[in-house]
Amino acid sequence: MNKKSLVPYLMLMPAMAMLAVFIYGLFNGILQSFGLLKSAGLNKFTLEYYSETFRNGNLLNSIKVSLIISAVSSVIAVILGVVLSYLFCRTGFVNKRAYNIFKLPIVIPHIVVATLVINLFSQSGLLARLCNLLGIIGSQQEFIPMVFDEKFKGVILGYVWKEVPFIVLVVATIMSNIDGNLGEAAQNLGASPFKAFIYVTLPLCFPSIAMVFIIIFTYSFGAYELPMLLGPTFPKALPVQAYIEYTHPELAHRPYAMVLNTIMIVITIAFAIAYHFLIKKINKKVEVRAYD
Amino acid sequence: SGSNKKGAVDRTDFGAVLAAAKGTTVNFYGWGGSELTNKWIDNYLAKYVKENYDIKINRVPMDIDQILNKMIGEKQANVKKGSVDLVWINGENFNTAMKNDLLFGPFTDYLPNYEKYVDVNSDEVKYDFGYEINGFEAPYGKAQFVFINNPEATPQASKSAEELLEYAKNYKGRVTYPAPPDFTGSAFVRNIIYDIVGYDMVKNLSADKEEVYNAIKPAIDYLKELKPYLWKEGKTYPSTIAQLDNMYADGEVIMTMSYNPNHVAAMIQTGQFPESSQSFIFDKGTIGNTHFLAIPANAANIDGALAVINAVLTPQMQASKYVPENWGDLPVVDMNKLNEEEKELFTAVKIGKGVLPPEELLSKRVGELKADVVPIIEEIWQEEIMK
Amino acid sequence: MKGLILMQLELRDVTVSIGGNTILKNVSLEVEKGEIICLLGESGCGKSTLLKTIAGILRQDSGKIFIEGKDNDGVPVEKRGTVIVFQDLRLFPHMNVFENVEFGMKIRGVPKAERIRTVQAAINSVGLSGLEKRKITEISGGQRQRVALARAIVLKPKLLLLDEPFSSLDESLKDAMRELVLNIHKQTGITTIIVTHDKKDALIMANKIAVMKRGEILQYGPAKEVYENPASREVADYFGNMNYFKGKVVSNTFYCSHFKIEAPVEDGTYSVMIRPKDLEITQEGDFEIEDIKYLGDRYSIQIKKDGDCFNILKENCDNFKLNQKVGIKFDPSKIIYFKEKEN
Amino acid sequence: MKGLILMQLELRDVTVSIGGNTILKNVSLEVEKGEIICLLGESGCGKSTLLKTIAGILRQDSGKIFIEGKDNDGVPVEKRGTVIVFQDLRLFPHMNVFENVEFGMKIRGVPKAERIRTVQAAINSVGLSGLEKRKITEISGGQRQRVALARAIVLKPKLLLLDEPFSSLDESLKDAMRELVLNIHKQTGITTIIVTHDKKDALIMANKIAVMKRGEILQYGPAKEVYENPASREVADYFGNMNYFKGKVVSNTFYCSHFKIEAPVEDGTYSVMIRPKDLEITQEGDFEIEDIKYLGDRYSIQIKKDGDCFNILKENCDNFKLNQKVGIKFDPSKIIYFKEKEN
Amino acid sequence: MIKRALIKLIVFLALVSIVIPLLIILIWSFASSWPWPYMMPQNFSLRGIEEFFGGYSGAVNSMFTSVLVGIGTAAFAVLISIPAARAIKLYDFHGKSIVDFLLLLPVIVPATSFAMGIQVLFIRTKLNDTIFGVILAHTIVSLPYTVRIMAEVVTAIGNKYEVQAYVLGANKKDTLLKITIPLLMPGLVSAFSMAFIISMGQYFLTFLIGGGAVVTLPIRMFPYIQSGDRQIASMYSLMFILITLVVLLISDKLVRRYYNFESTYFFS
Ligand SMILES: Nc1ncnc2c1ncn2[C@@H]1O[C@H](COP(=O)(O)OP(=O)(O)OP(=O)(O)O)[C@@H](O)[C@H]1O
Ligand SMILES: Nc1ncnc2c1ncn2[C@@H]1O[C@H](COP(=O)(O)OP(=O)(O)OP(=O)(O)O)[C@@H](O)[C@H]1O
Ligand SMILES: [Mg+2]
Ligand SMILES: [Mg+2]
Repeated sequence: MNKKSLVPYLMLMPAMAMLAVFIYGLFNGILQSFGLLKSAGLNKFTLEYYSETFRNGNLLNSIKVSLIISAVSSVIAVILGVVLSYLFCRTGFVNKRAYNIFKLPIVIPHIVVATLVINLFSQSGLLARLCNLLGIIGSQQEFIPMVFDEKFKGVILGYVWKEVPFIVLVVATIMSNIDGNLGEAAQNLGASPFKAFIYVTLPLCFPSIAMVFIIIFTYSFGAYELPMLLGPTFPKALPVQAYIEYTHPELAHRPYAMVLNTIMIVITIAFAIAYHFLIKKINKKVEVRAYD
Repeated sequence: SGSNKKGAVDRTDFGAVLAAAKGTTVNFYGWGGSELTNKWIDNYLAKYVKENYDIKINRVPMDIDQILNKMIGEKQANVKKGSVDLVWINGENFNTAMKNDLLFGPFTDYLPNYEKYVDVNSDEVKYDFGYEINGFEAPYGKAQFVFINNPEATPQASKSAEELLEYAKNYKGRVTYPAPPDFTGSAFVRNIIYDIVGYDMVKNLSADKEEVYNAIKPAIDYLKELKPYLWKEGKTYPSTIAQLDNMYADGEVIMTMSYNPNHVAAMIQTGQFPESSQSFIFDKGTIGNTHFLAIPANAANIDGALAVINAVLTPQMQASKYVPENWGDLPVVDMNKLNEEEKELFTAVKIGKGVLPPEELLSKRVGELKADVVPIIEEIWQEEIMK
Repeated sequence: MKGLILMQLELRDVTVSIGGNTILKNVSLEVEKGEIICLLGESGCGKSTLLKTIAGILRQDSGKIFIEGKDNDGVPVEKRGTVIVFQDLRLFPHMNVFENVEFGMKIRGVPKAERIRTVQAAINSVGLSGLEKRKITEISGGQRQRVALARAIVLKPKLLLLDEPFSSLDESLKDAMRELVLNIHKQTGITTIIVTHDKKDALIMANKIAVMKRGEILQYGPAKEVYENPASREVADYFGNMNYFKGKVVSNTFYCSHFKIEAPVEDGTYSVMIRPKDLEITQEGDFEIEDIKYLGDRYSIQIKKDGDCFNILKENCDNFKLNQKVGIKFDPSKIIYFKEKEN
Repeated sequence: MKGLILMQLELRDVTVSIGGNTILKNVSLEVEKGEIICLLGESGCGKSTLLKTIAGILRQDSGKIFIEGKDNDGVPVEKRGTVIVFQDLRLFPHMNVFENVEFGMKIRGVPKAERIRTVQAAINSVGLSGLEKRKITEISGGQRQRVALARAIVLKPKLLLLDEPFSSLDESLKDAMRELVLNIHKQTGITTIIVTHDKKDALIMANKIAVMKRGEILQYGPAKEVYENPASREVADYFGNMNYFKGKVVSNTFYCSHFKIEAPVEDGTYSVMIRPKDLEITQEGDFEIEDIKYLGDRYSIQIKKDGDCFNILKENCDNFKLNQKVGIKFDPSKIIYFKEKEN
Repeated sequence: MIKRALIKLIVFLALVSIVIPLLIILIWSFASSWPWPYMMPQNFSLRGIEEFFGGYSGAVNSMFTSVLVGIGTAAFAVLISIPAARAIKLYDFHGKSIVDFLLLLPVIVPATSFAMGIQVLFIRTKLNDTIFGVILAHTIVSLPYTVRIMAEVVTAIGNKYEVQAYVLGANKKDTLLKITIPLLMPGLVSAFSMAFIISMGQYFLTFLIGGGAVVTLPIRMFPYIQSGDRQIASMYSLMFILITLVVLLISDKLVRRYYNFESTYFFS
């Protein structure tokens, strides 16, 4: 393995070309946020749009709301996903045919998920009807508002429904390998199945879990479909706000959208970098593959 | 799309336009959320232009703000042959398009049917939300705001804002309206303003927030009074009219509304609304507007677009559009310009279930506000009512 | 006798099947406290399965397993007091050497001070002091082997189960590890079962040997006895290439095509087994030397007559050459009779 | 001499480094056509690296490799005419037995009829007929080994390179495989280099042995010569535990604390090496028997005096018991002198 | 025993919570009215079927467009990912860790942010409104997934079989076709499936880059979801799910006919 060889760079060329387009897109957006948008007659660098966006009190609220949505949904999804992965491995369910049903939500786009949530959890949804049927509630109003509410319960539910299977798909495979092998070893050394899971299986799955966590976290932070279709009128999640600004018919309004976009980019990349360093640290500890 | 050589066609000769348009495809962009509307375009209009002009219509379902966005993007990149040939537009969006030089025109003079069937001097054809059209748009259809409820479930049909308040008090938590800037929700707020302060007090307002605020203050107070009796105590509102419709269909609320007077018929027909649903309007009237068709400045197939617009303006198309099962959109042709045979096309149309007769609608029809005042009202609503 | 000695481990008619295949068939085994037992048998015969069943990782379909006289049916893995050292070691890659060895004690809640003392002692005793902080990926194969061993012995299990502990080591490392296991056994007296396919392991370390084939124990007894008096050809063959002479015994005389000899067995068809080291060659006879192989400290000589081949191990073979004609000679007390089915 | 015999393989001062570490240092090696060479050496000494370099998988930093007299610098792997059988076999998992063996010939565009004939013959010769259609996962370890071998020999390579071909096999399977390789070699005469760490492999199969340590060849010569006259303690130690007596030679007499003896070497400090099988014990003396191990066909006896331990291999030890006092005896012609550095 | 039953129950509940919402989609596809407080629809109609298969709506065309774009994206993404994954896993080079990080970006940064910035570039390069442009954009957002899946497979098999092929005399081309590709096949199918799923589900990106010229299923479906026509939206969703699964199954079966392997990422 020669470090100076050109071969790997050549092999990476196509992927890098794609990435270049991607990064061009990001930079282009960021430039526009500083008021550099020729076609709208804007070509002076200015922080105007930022200061105005920050002055409008809604921004911090939007960031807060988005962070809460993504943090809560991702944490719930990861916990559920890991627990289910564990149970699925334990019961051998991963090898059953019915397990495939569990992968279905991965295929379903978020806009459809939104309708699912409304069908089930709105005040006239199936769950409310069931409660009504069972006499738990007398009218629709008594059903806890889960959709279009300021706590974004519906949005969170939607994300959880879609993300848990994704986590299971990634984690269960890895987990069943570790659990069958090293988990057995741990039990044999006196650990109960639960302790074996906590001390051995979980730490070894951690890199993959962290990986999916960062993916779903940043995704739910930046996606507008669910909060737009299931969120309340106010407050608005950051991506929804950005989307609304972006679709503002005035071209000169574009920089406002790009300011919000830039803020999202900065926040997500900050998380990604934090993740990258964290995972590097952990990977140094857990070189499962190198060892196998 | 178009294969015609731009500039080579003498558009004052409609025959030449049709010749250039023959065999081309027109990319028709517009809102696509209604099965009926889509179906009418796909099944009637498309068929008509195919048979008569040999033109294909490619309907692209897209919201108008997104369409404008696309046009702006193309302009930003200096695209000469754009992807949009024909666009369904009106009001504020038309204003934006004009301000950004996005539209082709004036073109109405090229259309034989425009002069032939349309009352070119009526305000509704000359102005779009208070903006002068100047031949950059051709009328497509007319709409009017109506309320919808089910008299069998809740007998009272409110004749005014005051009655509506009582109604809401009686059925606490089961009345609401979509949050502006939803198109219908915004219209609802304007209707309330008309009813409380009167159309004349607001129709000449300029786009000055202070001035607007002072003018509509009584209506804002009314909405504040209404708020606690609304669905979820007015803490949140349906974000789209669709959501409100579904809530009405499911019985979660007892009243909905629409900017399409025939909407109720369509919903009853598909079984979504209860059979006994009925539209109603305030005694002081409700807002009506006209929606239009326009051609982007960089359209690749201008001739095709012209031909399609001309087709839209035929009595046949206008009448088939008026049929409730097809769409139920109010016609824009001037009845006085039609011959008997053509008039018969319209009189033969049976209005749908729950729809108010056209005479009542037209007699209680109020004009739209200036387009640039609308966002200011929406902003005020956000600040005063929402928070 | 049986009832008097407390058995550390007793298997009674244990049958195990995996995925519908019966892997172990009515296996019975008794191990006394402090003994070292070696399990021998060809690949796939069920050795690992047996260990896993004893440890509770697999569950038997029928039969009973007693550890220190207690029926272990339903006792979960972690409560059996048995520890396996797996063939593939299964060291925890996210822990260093010390943490690996410490793991079991930590789980048991042993106080920190005691833990550190015990773990350090164990690490020293397997000769790994100084490597405590190393990651598992940073130590060699032989060192890993020792970590796995240390990890098991710190727990002072009732039963230590070693699954082919030396199979992937150099000859010299193997010798050292064997010494290590014996030393540890001497110190701790832990009852130990070792799976191996090296007869040298078995003979050097085991008190008793169990030879398995196709899920059954063919023979179980003291190491030397099993080796010297194999109960069947199958057992004998496991210890290397043997020489067999097929013939008949009629009134206390064994007749075969190469010799006849007095035989202390009843009449019938027999195969007579002579080990390569017990067969000697003489200068005269009608066998021909086919091949001479130099093994370093010995020679392996192959002779042939009438299509029958025989192997002889000799300390030196200065007097013999390829293709030379030779005779054979053996001590009749060293031969073993296996009765064959009459055809 | 050198110039006259055409060498099948010649390495001249080959140096190889990986990731900045020099793995092979100035290795030179000459192999004649038709020879079998065994490479011995402890784990990590560079045996596999050497094979890979010969095959062209790794590139030397300096030095030359000649195959059939042709400089192979820059010749890619697939054009060298060398074939490695890797230790991990690397059978293609998506092909069956037949397809695996066929692969190389197919690649070379050998006509189908001939291909089928050759492949079938090879499969038969390694005793796998009937398993042609089996997937790789459906055959046992020993069978896989043979598929790998067959896959290599059908290509009739100029050089066959076997990397620890028997290391993971049962003793009896190992014997069988050794026979197989020797048979194939007899039939084809392919020049073969075998990496192993089992001296038995080396002594049985090799014409010549090369003993490596830390990237260098310590000794290279005929098998028996290397074993019997190791050039250094390091080489000798590789073949097992030896007995060393440290002492001085003064005017042709070797003095050490346990004995003195006539010595045909110049004055100096020496270690005298006696192999365990060459050391004998007598009934009288002041050594004590520390341990007796039964190895099946031999006994390993450990004796001790003044803290020095020695190993003896004996065919039987009926006359000796643990803790008995004994003396030692040996044939002076069997001992080897290693000169030590003076302190 | 109680514990086992409890675990079984949880697994069952998990399954139910997946199946029920999907069942509702199925029911809604044929329900014309389903008012409060009924647990079952009061009226059924085939309006959804008519809309989708009636021929006028272009839904079937959109379905083909979606599948075309999806397959194009998947093929493209996989082709790019193979060398990239191999470079990362089998070579050591300067900037490896940066590349690793950059390859994660398209999944980290909101697709909308990137799409808004990229639109003008695509318009300028005339990629806008073309299927190829849409495929390109979809490929970018699929790359992090496909590269990672391929990287896992590459790590698992390494390059040892290729070296073996060279040793047996195979040249680069033969080795690629007869050894590398077949061995990577399970990973290829997984990566392909993932990219296909991602492409199928894209709305905003397709809409910005495809304009109206590339009308995929989500583009047709979105207005109905927004306008709240539940029956038609459900029918679109249903068909969307079905067609996605059908394509995935077919590609899996097709590949399995030529290469046998145990399992892939998406199918087990
Ligand atoms: N999970 C399993 N499913 C089905 N069969 C299995 C399983 N595990 C082992 N076997 C079979 O059980 C038999 C015994 O396996 P076991 O691992 O106990 O053999 P072993 O004696 O340890 O062999 P080795 O010396 O190769 O380790 C083998 O024939 C094997 O194929
Ligand atoms: N890819 C590599 N990068 C760095 N060092 C390596 C690499 N491969 C091998 N080495 C080092 O090169 C040395 C020789 O390795 P090689 O595989 O040739 O040993 P070997 O003699 O075959 O050992 P074994 O008997 O264990 O197979 C070892 O010390 C090893 O650590
Ligand atoms: Mg085993
Ligand atoms: Mg090696």
